[in-house]
Amino acid sequence: MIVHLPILQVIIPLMAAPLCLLLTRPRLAWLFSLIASGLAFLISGMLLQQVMTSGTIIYEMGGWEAPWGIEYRIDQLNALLLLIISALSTIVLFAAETSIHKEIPADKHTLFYVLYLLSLAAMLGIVATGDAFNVFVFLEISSLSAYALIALGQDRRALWASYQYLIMGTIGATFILIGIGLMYQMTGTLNMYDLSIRLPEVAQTRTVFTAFAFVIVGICLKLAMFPLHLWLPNAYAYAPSIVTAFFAATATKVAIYLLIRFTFSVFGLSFSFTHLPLQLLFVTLGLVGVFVASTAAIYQTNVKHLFAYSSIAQIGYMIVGFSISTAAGLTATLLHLFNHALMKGALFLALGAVMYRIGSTQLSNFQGLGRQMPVTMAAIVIGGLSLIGVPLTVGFVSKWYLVLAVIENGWWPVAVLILAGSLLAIVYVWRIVEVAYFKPALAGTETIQEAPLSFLIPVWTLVIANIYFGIDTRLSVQVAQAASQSLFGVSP
Amino acid sequence: MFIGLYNYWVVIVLMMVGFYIVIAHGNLIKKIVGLSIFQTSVFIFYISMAKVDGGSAPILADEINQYSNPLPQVLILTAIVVGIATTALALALAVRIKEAYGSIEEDEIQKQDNLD
Amino acid sequence: MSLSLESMLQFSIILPLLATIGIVATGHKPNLREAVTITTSLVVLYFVISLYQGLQQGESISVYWGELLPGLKISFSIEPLGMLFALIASFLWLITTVYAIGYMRGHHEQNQTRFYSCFAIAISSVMGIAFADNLFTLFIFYEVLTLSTYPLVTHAGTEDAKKGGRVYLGILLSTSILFFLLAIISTWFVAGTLDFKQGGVFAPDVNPLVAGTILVLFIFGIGKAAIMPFHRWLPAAMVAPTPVSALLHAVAVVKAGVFTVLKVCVFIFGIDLLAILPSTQFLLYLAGASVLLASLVAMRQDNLKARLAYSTVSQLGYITMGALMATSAGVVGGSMHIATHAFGKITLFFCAGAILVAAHKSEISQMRSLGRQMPITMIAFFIASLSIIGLPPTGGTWSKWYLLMGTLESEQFILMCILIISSLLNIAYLLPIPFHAFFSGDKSSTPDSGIKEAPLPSLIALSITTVGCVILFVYPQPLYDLAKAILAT
Amino acid sequence: MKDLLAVAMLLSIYGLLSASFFVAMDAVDVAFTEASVGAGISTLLMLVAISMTGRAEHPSRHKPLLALAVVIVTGSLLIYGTLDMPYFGSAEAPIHQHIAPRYINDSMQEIGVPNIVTSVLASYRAFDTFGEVVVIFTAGMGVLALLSVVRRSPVDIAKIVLFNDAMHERHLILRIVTKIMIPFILLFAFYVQFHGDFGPGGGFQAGVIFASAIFVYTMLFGMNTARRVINQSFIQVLAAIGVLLYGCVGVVSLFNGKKFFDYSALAIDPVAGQHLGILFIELGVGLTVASVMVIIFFNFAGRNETPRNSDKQDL
Amino acid sequence: MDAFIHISSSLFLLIGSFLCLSGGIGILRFPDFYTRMHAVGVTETLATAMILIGLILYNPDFLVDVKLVIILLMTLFISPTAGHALANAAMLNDKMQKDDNKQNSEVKSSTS
Repeated sequence: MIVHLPILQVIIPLMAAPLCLLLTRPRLAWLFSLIASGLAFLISGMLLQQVMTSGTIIYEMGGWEAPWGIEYRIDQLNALLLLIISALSTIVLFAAETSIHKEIPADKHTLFYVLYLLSLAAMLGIVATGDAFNVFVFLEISSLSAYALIALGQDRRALWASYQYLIMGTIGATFILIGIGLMYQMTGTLNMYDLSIRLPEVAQTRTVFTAFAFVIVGICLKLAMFPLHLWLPNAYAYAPSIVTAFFAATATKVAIYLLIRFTFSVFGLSFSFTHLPLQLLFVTLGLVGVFVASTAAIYQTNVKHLFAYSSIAQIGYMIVGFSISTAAGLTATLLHLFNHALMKGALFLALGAVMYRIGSTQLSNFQGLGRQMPVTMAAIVIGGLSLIGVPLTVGFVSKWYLVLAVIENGWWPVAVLILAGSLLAIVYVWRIVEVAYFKPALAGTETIQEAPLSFLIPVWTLVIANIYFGIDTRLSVQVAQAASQSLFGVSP
Repeated sequence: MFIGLYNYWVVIVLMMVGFYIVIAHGNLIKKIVGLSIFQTSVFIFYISMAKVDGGSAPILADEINQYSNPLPQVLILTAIVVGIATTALALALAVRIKEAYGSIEEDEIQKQDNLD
Repeated sequence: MSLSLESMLQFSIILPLLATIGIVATGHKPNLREAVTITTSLVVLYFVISLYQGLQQGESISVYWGELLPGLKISFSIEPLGMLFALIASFLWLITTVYAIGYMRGHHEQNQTRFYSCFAIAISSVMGIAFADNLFTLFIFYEVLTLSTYPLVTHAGTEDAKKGGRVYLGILLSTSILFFLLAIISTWFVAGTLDFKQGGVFAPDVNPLVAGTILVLFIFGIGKAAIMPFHRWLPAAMVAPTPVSALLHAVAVVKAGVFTVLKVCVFIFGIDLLAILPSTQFLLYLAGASVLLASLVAMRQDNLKARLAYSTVSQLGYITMGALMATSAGVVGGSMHIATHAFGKITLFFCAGAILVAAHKSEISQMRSLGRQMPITMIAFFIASLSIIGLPPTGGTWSKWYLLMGTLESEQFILMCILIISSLLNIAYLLPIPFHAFFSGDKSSTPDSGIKEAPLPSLIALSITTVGCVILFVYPQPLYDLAKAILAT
Repeated sequence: MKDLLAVAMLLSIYGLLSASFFVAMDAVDVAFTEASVGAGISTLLMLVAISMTGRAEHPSRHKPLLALAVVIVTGSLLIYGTLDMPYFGSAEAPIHQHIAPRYINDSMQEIGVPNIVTSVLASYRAFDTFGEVVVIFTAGMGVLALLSVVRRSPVDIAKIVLFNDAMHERHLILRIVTKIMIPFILLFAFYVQFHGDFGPGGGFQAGVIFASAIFVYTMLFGMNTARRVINQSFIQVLAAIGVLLYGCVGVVSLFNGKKFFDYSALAIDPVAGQHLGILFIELGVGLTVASVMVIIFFNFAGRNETPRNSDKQDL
Repeated sequence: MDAFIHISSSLFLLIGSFLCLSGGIGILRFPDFYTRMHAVGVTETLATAMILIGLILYNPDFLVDVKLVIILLMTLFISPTAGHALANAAMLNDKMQKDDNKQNSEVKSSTS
């Protein structure tokens, strides 16, 4: 069975979804999806362990060898992503049962779990596959389930946000399809590894430039990078809090994985960064994104909007790390990817707990929450601190590597800007702390008591993970460095 | 040079028409129509790649030796299904938005959003 | 119980943390909670003294906790400067706990459990800073200190407590993240290591421009040393209850800042490199300016605690100048000044607190005829101000003496004038208070009978620290040996 | 074009035209799918949606210039990209050199199915088609999640009979014709399903045709009668079973020690195994597509009834 | 013999296409809906039938001929029904319009 691990990773949640539909009672569906997600997490752990020991794993689908059939190619980069996605989904699923009671009508709970499993399987599929067109198909599955899940939100604006996300997402996906088509036309193959071998010969032609441009723009639309981020705040703010927690921690990460995979593995480092002024473009867009999103976050009244904008800012950091295009830069991006998933998972789950108790995440009814829901507020504070990058938290580790990579590259002003960006983070995190701890509780809110246990366990596992990986960074740093070495040394 | 690539340019014009409709029009249903035109034109682009002069449909028959390339056709089969899935979901959303907001014009919805 | 020195070192850091758990556990029974704090402070003091004896016998003690990031270790070791700081901090923690019991009870402050637990965390991070073996560990405990003192500063929970807290945290966190972290990373990048090494970590051929900018980043980064542009958090933090401002802002937080400046100058740059850096001169004048301006502003403050805060800013300027003078006398003067200023300032804060509790007066103008009602407090106030000014019967004289020797050694005559003028200014803003209290007893206002001496535990703490100031003058030898040993080893 | 109904009609004509493009370019399978799906189902869904959201379109056209600029930029980038492309229909283009020859020459020996598209679709790139089936399944679940309405009032039989008779005299001819036609449509759907190996056809087209037969029946005989003939929950189960059937074919080959979706594990002789595998795959696909299309249509139409509750049953 | 078949099939195709053309012109020229309906309904069925017969004659392979015959039967069956359905719906639609304006006119007359 060990040989079949890569495909089992995707197939178990994928097959679990239709099975889940057959179960009538939502509680049974919840347990079933929890088991499926737990199994996926287990497998990703074993895969990571296997990859770290014996290098890249190749799994041909249907027994046909690479360019003819579809193959799965798992190297350190995929294994890290697989681990993050399955871990986050399992933890978020813990709190799903109680949270959706308050936010989704009763008859749609089983459907919620089916769509949740489908989007999980699709993301695992995107990350694991080694075939360009297969990426498009699974990208489409994850986006479709995302649109449906976001539209389940209570507020009528969730529908409008989901519609805008659909339009932007489909345009992005079609751009990627055009890009893949152009690449296929010039090289005749769809397999990523095969592409990376055959592309250099045709690299100078104009078609390959356009293919590269379209793929990158398509991915950036999915990534919600600065100029193309308009759909993200509404989509994350009005979706049910479990959906926001899950997508905030994983959806953008998958898009960044795609960006890294296409620029480094498929198009090759030399092509991506020398011909086009990509490096300069991405650094400026990243930094502008950080500042614009952080200032926007400061003026938000809804805390979910606030953290959604801060997610865009953190993505800006990853883009800056990515644009340094050295091994250290890539390690910094991968680390920040890993850490940001932990941070945002904890924060949005804690917001889910607040939403469960109070019914809305407006900043005004956060008043006096420090006393009424001390444990949840403590989780939000620690999450906020790790967002700022205080030592002994996970944020500090990624900030340390990012600034180190930037300085090694000689960009001193960029280093100062990155640190100034985290100052803005202090402002918007402290706005919440001040409202929660210093303002007296509102009149009718004495009855609010602490969030139920089913929320506290996942929130606090993520918070402890936030601190643990801030101290014992062996796992995250080792895998990140191995992944960036493998991308820079010899392409997989 | 002109004759050989003429086909692709027509497809690109079609793509841009679809793209324009999606961006310019406020009506949600119009946007979905634009989106499906945009996707169908991408399908035509793929298929026009696969055509070989004098080749016949990729069904093995003894007397034919020249076949068109089957691979893009397989990709397009998947893409059509993806296209219809997105259109179905988009229409479902449009119906729900009509019920929730009472209109499917982008600016009216935006106005109602800014109110509350 | 013959604990090995290494485990003592570790325990001196971990014990206060355990104490926090103990304090929180016994939260509802005040007496038990106070007993836990006092016993822990005693045990920690015992450990530190035994470590001091170990150091005297020349044993080198170092402990390695773990590797946070590849190449960045969390490790501790004993060296004279750290030992000096740890001694002061642990001794004064004991005294302030005694004082706080009296103050808190007298002033009926609420949620005292949170107060004591944050206090213990702050002290454990101070110990961590004192014994840190490399810049990375020091930075971690530096940040933990800032975060643990935030709840103390905003203890009152009122509107202006929140504003004070916002300024406090805003400046400290932003300077530490923006400049300090950048400086550490660039040192790590340029020098390759962050461990403190005698005579500096940078390679001799490092180009002075880069090292200069890193020095500027360090000095601005260490917001806790309250150099002029970033000093505003100290007066803003006066909104906290007096024991907080006593220990933290006279001893722990502020001294941690200045201690880090000294450590960076001596162990990262090294005296000889410091002398040739272009930016040292500019920073020296900046420190001098902060000394003079702070003293001038202190004179106009009517609130006693605000005046003391600005005087702390100016005294810190002395120590930073001592560090930056890049002469052995300057460093010795600076480190001795840490000790003398600690004892002097903490007594002044205790008196301010006692006056507040007993006479409910915080403005200097109201304290005209307090001499008769609160004799002990006023005498203590007088002696402590002598120590701050640097007059003979108190320890302050020695440290100011060596600072002056330092300026002579490095021919910085302008600095010498600054030192002398600021000492005069100290007299101007400190001595009038006890003077009015005793001698301007205008008959008209009948002594309002209600005021009697401060509660007993505060008085005990008060007198111990005053005696401390005098002892430092009479028997400065151990302090001097420690200061001398910094540069020797 | 202000009237959306006209737009929907034009879209279906556009679908048919693009289907004829595909026929001209030898993509017979794709033409079949485009005609049935692109022209048929999408127009039908569009009409249902328009009937619920109103036909008129407000003339406000906002930010046309910005849209024009973006379109021109992307268009010129694309045109710039086409300059180095191999000529249309040229045989020596790279895509004909690299992978295609193997499909064309060896697929007969390896899989034994004359229609290469089906062999590639079902065997070489079986995982893509599995993804496709899951896409359809997701769309079905998404529409269900959005539009499914909890059935409150139990539908009493008498009301339906009365409703049928009222309807009868108005659509007499149509009813008679459809009564005759429906069996042929279903027959044709099964023909297409199992004919996929030899000529154009396969799971998707068969599923869609099957579903269109059901739509015709529902449109003419009213929702309630149709809902009594095909009950909702059974259709959802059917959709799940279709996907599971497809997946289990892969899992079976896993258990027999071969890689996922390797049909040679299904029978002793590998080529027979391929046939068996493709048969089951096509069945799974057909089942899923048919049931999902029915789900989508029933939910759309169901949504239409509840708000207005009038007995006007043009749908 | 086959020459004769060739001529007749091409003849059929010609007539079929001519009918299609006339149907098209019919749609454009005729004034209102129903006349256009008539033009299309009639010509379309006949034209497709003609073309199909032409194809059957033209094509030697028996299997294809069977398929063509089935298609012929189907179209003969479906297109008139489609025409009927369209006309029926249009008529229904007009009737409702007339009722509405009848009601408004009554209302107007009663109020005026």
